[in-house]
Amino acid sequence: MEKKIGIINRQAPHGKSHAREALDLTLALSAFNESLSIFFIGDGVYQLVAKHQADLILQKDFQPMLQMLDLYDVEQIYVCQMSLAIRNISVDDLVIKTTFLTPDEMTACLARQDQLLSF
Amino acid sequence: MEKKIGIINRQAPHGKSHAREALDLTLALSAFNESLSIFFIGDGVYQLVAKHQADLILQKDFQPMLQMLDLYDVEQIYVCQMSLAIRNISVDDLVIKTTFLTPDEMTACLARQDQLLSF
Amino acid sequence: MCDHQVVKFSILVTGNPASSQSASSAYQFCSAALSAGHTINGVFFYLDGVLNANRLISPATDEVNLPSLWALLAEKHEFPLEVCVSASLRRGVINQQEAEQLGLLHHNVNSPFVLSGLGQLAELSASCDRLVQF
Amino acid sequence: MCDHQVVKFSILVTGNPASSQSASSAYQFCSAALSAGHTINGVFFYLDGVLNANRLISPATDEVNLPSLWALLAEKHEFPLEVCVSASLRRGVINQQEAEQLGLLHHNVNSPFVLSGLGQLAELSASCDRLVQF
Amino acid sequence: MILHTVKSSPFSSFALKDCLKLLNNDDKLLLISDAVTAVSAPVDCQPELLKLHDERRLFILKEDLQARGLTAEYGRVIDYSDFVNLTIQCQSQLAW
Amino acid sequence: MILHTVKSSPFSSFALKDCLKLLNNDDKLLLISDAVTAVSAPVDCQPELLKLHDERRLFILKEDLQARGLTAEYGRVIDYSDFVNLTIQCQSQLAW
Repeated sequence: MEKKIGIINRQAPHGKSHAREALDLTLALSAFNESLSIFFIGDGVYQLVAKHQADLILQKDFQPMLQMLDLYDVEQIYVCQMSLAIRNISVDDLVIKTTFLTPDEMTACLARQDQLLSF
Repeated sequence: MEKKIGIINRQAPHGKSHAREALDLTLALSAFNESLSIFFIGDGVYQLVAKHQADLILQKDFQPMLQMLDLYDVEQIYVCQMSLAIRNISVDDLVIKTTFLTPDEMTACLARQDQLLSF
Repeated sequence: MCDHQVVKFSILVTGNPASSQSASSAYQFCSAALSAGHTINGVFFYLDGVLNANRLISPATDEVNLPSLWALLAEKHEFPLEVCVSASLRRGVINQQEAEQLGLLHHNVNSPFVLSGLGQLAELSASCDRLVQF
Repeated sequence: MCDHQVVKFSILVTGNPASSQSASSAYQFCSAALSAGHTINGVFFYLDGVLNANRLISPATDEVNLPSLWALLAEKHEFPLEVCVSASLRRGVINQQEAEQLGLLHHNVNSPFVLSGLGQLAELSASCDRLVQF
Repeated sequence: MILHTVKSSPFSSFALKDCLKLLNNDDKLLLISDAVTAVSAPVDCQPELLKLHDERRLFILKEDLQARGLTAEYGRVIDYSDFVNLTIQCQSQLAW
Repeated sequence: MILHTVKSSPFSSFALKDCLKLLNNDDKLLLISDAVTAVSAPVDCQPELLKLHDERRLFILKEDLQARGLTAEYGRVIDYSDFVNLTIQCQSQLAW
């Protein structure tokens, strides 16, 4: 049976390349594995805040690629509710549709994965 | 008049290369500038804890080089007292002789520098 | 899964060998796993981890040369060192073939390091008992 | 010192151009300083900043090539790009001369990037009005 | 007078907190890169940041805010040319 | 059952704190690299760490402690071969 892989995004975008390179990896892996789950926790939720203008700081704008997750059939996208609340980010600010989890639900969902990749 | 340069060490040793490369830089600069001051703050104070065994983790042991600061006439070595206290590090644990400063004294001493390098 | 059976590991390395400890931690983990009789399926290098494949790295004599250590370990125990090509190109880590395609005169990656796609990570993930990231 | 006089800047870059924003921040700062009529005495690359000098860096077409941008800016405004040689060697960032000395067939640094000692940082520090680190 | 530049998010790193501990009475603070998140959310050290704001000593780099789709709730938003001027007005700069 | 590995110092980074928030009842925690400082000093999250210690779920990598001249006040100090076994005993690993 195919392994369940969880990809965890926990870094703010642009200051480091983790956000963007984790997304490259996610889209690429989706061609080989149909049991991917994507998690956004901590500062990782800033990756989802709409209207990035990364060209202003010479970085690549990866948000159009976020919208491709759907096309690539990556549908299990989980966001930590508490991380959003702490950062004063409203659900309406987010650039893609996601499932919101409490920390307990997040913990349970991570426990169901066979492998975890963390960025 | 020669510029006063302050070199600030704020990272724990070995996990990143900052501690060791900042020391390389300090020893090299001491040949060109006699007004160097070295500051250890935050996790930087772990650089001074005696009896590192860096070879166990394939890293270079830079503590013998710390002892060379004296030979290179780098004598203004300041350590944040509060950073030591928070980390439960006793003055007797330190590998070289330093001057201990309160945060206020540290702030005043930083203000006297013409240039600051931070690692 | 219990301790005394032979386990197949795949390893993901994401750290710069010159400026963070995580690549050497990964190397020490692999050595320990092999000493205990386990198998390394392969090591995949991603993010700054691709810098582990730069064979121009020339540390001082009292420093460890991690690219050489990886190469020796991989050759001795016959496991692949897979380097993500897209992460590599943006970090200037390039083998002869890519250099020729890009019209570059020089390169800095050679065997046993191999530039490969993320499909190789998928394969290492599928074929192992345990994936460990550093 | 007031805003409208010409100021001589020296810049210290310590960040990996591929994995952190700090090198591009430094580049944008230099551009802004030059636009305002100030002077860049020189840029010194240390720690992972030396990776800015790797001319094999080949990003995708929709990404910025920071080594090229630095080279263009430095040539246009005639300031040196000094790369610390000891930090470079342990990161596999090497020019032709060092490669020959080490018996390496390949190299990845060329003009206007120059491998130099920390004495050059001392000089850039002594000769500038303001030293800014990224 | 020191210009302190902080680049890491206060939710991930203690750099901002450590910087605030050593800030002198006339020092200035500029938030760049991921540190701009500090003024878009209620962080622990908000009281200290608001005090700096009141004393006109808190600056945020506009490009870094806009790149992340964020807005500053307080502090003065400046561009790179203002950043250059700040380094000139201050005697030295300390990068955190 | 997840093996969480944390590598940054709890005085510089929120990684340990963030990890503890998502730790399941049977998950294990291994401190490596600069994170070993957490058990040599009274950190904020010491109550959580002591609880993990009591439940025999807290481990510290010996090589990383000794490399830094530190000693662990609690937790079980293990070597690389024990680390390998931990990854086998747990279903997956999460690197922080």
